[in-house]
Amino acid sequence: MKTQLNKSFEVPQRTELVWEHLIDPEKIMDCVPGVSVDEKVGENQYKGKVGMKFGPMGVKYDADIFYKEIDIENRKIVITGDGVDSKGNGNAEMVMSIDLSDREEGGVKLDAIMDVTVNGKIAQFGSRLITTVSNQLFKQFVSNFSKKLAAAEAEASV
Amino acid sequence: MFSCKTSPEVGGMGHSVKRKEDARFLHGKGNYTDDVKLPGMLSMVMVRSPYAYAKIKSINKDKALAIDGVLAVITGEDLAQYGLHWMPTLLSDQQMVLPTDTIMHQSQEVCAVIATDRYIAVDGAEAVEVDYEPMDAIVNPYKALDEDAPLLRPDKEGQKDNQIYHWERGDREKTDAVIANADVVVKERIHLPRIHVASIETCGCVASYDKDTQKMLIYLTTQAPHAVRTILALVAGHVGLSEEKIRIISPDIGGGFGGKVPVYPGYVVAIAASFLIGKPVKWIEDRSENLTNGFARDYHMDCELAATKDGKIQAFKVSTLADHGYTDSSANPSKYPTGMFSICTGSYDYEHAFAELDAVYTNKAPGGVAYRCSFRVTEAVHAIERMVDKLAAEIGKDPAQLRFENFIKKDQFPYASPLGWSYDSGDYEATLKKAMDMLGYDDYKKEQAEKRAQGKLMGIGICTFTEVVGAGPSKDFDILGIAMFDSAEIRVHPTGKAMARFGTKSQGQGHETTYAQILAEELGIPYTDIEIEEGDTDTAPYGLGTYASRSTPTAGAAAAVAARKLKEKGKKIAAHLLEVSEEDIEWEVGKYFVKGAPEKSKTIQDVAFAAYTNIPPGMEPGFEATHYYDPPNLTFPNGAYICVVEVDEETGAIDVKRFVAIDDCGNIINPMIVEGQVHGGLTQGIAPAMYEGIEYDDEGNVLNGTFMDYLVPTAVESPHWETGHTITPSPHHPLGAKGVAESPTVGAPPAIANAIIDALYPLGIKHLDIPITPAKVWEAIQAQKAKA
Amino acid sequence: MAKHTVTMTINGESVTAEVDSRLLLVHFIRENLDMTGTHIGCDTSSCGACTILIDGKSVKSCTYLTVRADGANITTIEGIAADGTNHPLQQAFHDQHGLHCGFCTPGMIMRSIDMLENNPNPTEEEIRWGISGNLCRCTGYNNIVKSIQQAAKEMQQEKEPTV
Amino acid sequence: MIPANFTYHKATTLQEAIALSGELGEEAKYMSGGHSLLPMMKLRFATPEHIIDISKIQGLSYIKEDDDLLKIGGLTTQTEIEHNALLQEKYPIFGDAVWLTADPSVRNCGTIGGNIAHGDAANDQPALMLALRATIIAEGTDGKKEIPIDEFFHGFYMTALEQGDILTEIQIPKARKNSGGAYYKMERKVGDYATAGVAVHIELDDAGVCTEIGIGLTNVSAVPMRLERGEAFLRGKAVTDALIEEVAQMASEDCEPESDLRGSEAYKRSIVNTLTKRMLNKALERARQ
Repeated sequence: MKTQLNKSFEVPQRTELVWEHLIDPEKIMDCVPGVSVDEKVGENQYKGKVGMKFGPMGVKYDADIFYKEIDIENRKIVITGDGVDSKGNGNAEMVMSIDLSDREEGGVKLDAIMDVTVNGKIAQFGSRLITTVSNQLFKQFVSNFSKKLAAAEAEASV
Repeated sequence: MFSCKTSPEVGGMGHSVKRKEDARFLHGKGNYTDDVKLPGMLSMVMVRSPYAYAKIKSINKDKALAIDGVLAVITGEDLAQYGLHWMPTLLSDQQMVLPTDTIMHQSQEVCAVIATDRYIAVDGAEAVEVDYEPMDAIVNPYKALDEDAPLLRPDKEGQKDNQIYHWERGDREKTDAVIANADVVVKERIHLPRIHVASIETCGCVASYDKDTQKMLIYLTTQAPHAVRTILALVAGHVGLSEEKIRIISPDIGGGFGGKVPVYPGYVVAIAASFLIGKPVKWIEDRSENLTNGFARDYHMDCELAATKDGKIQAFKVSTLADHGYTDSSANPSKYPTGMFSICTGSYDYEHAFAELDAVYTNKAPGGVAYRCSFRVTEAVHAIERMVDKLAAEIGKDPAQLRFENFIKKDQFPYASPLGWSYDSGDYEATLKKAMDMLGYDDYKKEQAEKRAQGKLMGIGICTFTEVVGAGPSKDFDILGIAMFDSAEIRVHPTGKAMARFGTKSQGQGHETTYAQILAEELGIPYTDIEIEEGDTDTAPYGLGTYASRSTPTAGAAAAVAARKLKEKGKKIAAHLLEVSEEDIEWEVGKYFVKGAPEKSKTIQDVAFAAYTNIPPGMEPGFEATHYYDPPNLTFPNGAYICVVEVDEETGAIDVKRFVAIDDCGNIINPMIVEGQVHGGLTQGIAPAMYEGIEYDDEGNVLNGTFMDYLVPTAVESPHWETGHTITPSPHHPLGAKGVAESPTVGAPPAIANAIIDALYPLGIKHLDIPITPAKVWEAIQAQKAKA
Repeated sequence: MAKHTVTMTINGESVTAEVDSRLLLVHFIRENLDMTGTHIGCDTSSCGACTILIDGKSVKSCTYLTVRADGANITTIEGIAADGTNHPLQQAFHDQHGLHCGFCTPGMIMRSIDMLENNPNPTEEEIRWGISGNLCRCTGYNNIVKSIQQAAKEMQQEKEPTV
Repeated sequence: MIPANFTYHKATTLQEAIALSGELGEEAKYMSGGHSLLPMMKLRFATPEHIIDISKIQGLSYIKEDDDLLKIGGLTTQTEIEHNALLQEKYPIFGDAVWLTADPSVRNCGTIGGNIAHGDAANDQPALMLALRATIIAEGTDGKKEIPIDEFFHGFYMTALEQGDILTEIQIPKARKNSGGAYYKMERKVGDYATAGVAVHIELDDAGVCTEIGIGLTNVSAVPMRLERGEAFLRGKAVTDALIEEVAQMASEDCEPESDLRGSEAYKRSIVNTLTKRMLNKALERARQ
């Protein structure tokens, strides 16, 4: 089952700081609830885990994370994440592209497009949840990412 | 109307006697497959694929086998050692029992876990580690025919694309020519969605192999125990399971509807497991396994109906794309890959028709079962009945009037249809007239005009269908070469009580009552004195089973003919007892008497006793008869259904206000049971019309694989059905009966669809595919508004 | 895996057993007690084939842990009438042809007992909503409604004091 | 469908349940009616290691008016709510909702506390609680807490309840004179989760001016949703058809439904619009009686 989320959000920090966070898997993945990066397995390729809990419900994926595109000139990245349910109940694929653009009034606008494909048990029995959950995760990501940037900025200014 | 020949106590044809089978069900003593418990019985649970299309890279059993109580994990590789990993389908295709390399649909069996109980088996199934390599699934059947579509079945020799076969019937050129020159041609692409029979009991079996006697006893949820036994012997004969060593018992069945005709992989694996382990193995599907395996319908039909400007139908053409999933396991007679689809010319008299069909493979579950339908009749009727309504709307003629003007007339029977059927009998005008009277058609037409003037949406929908059931005559109908006769074996005991056995198998139709009534009618033995038995291949005579409304047309006829054989023998005995010549003996229900001296008589019970105690010299003792009935033709039940709906324009909500169903199923054995069958079929008709449809996403995930999302109607969605009958006996059936249970499933969906579309017609909506949900209605209304 | 000793009354008889935490009541009744009149149709508490009475209330036993029934008074289809006799609902389902394959019937009857207890004289609409958690695939419900109407009438007459 | 192994614990008092939860930690879940949690466990979406059965706790099943409040115990079943004379007479919105919730056998088990605490925007009671401005009373390791309903729903299946907290009571301002509520949901068939649902509670003064209004929406956002804009718009005004149209429009704009098997986003917005109108009218009618 496929779902696409288009979201734009703004942060007050400067482009370089935002860009630096975007291309660092440790930093960006830290902002996605339940995601951990375990090891680097190649150029722009990482292995990690995704564990999500919603009340009593939980899913766990073993994930391959890949920076498919890092376009410094256009300030654009494309990250793919392929996760396989650790109990063999299916998989999830995510392609997220983020475009940065400077705002006239300062700060950066991030335009994100996230395509999520879910197969297996969750698609079968939890289809009413997928878009809702994806949206919620995205909201949390935005909130965490913004906080992380703010903290980094504060630290840098100390 | 039909008048009863027997007293209510004897309970022959026409009596609404209460069902003999009820007591055990009412007291919780029915014996369904899951109720079977054998000593040492093990439980089997399937590991199923989360993907629609994938390579299996590896299967690791270790963690599962480490669980206390898990005894075995059986994979395709394991079965391949015995050549049991593939099995043939009824239509010369082959289906995986368990895969060795490729998964072809979501929820396909991957391997089986055998454990000491179901709980442990489920844990074991979760512990099996399967490494898959997912591939892009083909879900859309039109895309399956694209030139660059991957070949789904490279295992089939000579298979170059995803087309399974092309089939056609009728005269294409003449039909095209008539359509090209007609005043009016209406066209539509009509989809009948993939649905599931969803009987409340799922499928399952208990297989029990005795290594000492080498007998395989199988309790099986099957509508066709004999046919399944033969198929099993053909598939597994090489490992020692020959036909005489296999005993299939089809115990009580919790609804079949065609879904319990196929041989599912789970059966074969359980049988193999029991064979290998030497202990009984039970396998029962859960609901999701049931809903995601097997299907019915799924025809995409491009229809064209041509007529003169005043509405005389001239030609019908339909080109169909049939989505069969990954293998063609349709449960059809072997020579009829599209079943009886060519009945699609309907109840109307015209000369030219052409039907063609292309069947394709996709990454979906196989099935194509005849869901409460005589092999694709539902699809055929939907096509013609939607098109007739569309024609009526197009030329502005009342749809009832249009039908009256086109009906095959009473005196045209037997009627040779343009696609090759010989309709046996019917009085279509009388049937529609009766339905209109019962509804108050004219009053509703007036009400509709008033409501439309107020901007309210009200619709009246008609369906006047002709079915073709009772497969069938052996010259045309067989399953894997076995002619589609059916059988009855009667034993009258010395005390005049009887038992009879049949090759069919009731799944709620009430055979234990109706067959007894047929014998009561013929022999005059009270129906309460006759025990009926079906479903045990060791004891019942060979028969092809119960589906496609064939029990009454075939086994019911066999019962009558067998009883008549008995009566002939009885006549000789009576003559002997009454000391007159056989020519002087006459019969009236229940007794023989001397012509001209009715006081000199012997009851059937007297004669039965004599058959064991005082037989004429030279006669073989006993009072038994068997008959295998090979019908000379099919029977053609028909009916007229009318539905009235109101639609809430704001929400799309549909309220079915009335539904009147008049059926003509020939002579009626038990009116109460016939009415009950019609009610049930009608609810199974409103189901796909408004609620049910298996939904796949583009990746091949089934999105509604539980009863939380697969919307089987409850008593609230099901309207209060109003039913009635006309009776035109079948001229060739010994009892004049035709079969009824499937008519309502066939006739209701187009009647409901026609009603809803009629309601929406003022808004410019001319067609909607079923299921017509409020959301779909609302979207259609918005689309019209956007156009305006 | 924790074991629990549970004691309950089933159809008037006291039963004590040791069960796992996760054992579903429907399996306990069917497998441990060999009373197979209670059926499994959907596993998701949608179809009602497994309906029984717990302390007089209809409950879907596929979605109920056996351990939670410790101390409860349970009635199944096997326990609503003495052997060889019919509860008014059983009689009515027979009289009105309210069953075909019989698979949903026990659940349907157990649900109806609870419904008629709370609403002895229901309208057709109330009956339809009252059995809306019980699916029947065979009958089309018309005759089930009629069966419940007949039983309601008889059960009310039974309750009225005879003069 | 069979749940994974877990250990069952029965609590007979609130204190015992809370202590158990404290002891067993994150992997312990409370079960009251079990009709939300057990299906998830059978599908193995939820695999808690411990289940603490709170259904046997005495004294948490009641419906009463107390001072200015209607109080409903957390373990009160949907069936008890359905048949309660006080609710039938003075709070008909509960009857509207319960009638459409699941089916009678499920309602025999399902509790109002469970329906709310599960945190599913598709459940029916949350929208009522929003409309009625309920306060949720919970007890946990750190004692008793009162949570205004607007602070209760945090996210998908997530609420203000922390590990160990049990929803013990719902408090709702007592029905005033000239007040009325109504609930309806579109459902694909009876007992289904809502395609969309709307709960309205309205209070009028003697002149017919709206003094208080609550509008809660079911299953059209990640969490049960209050239509704040519509409430603020109507409060203090004499309600007219034109105003109702405007509020319905706001409802369809402000909700955040997703397309799924129940219908497209546009369809759901339209349903919210229609139901908001219909429920406002029905609530008004009841308030004016």
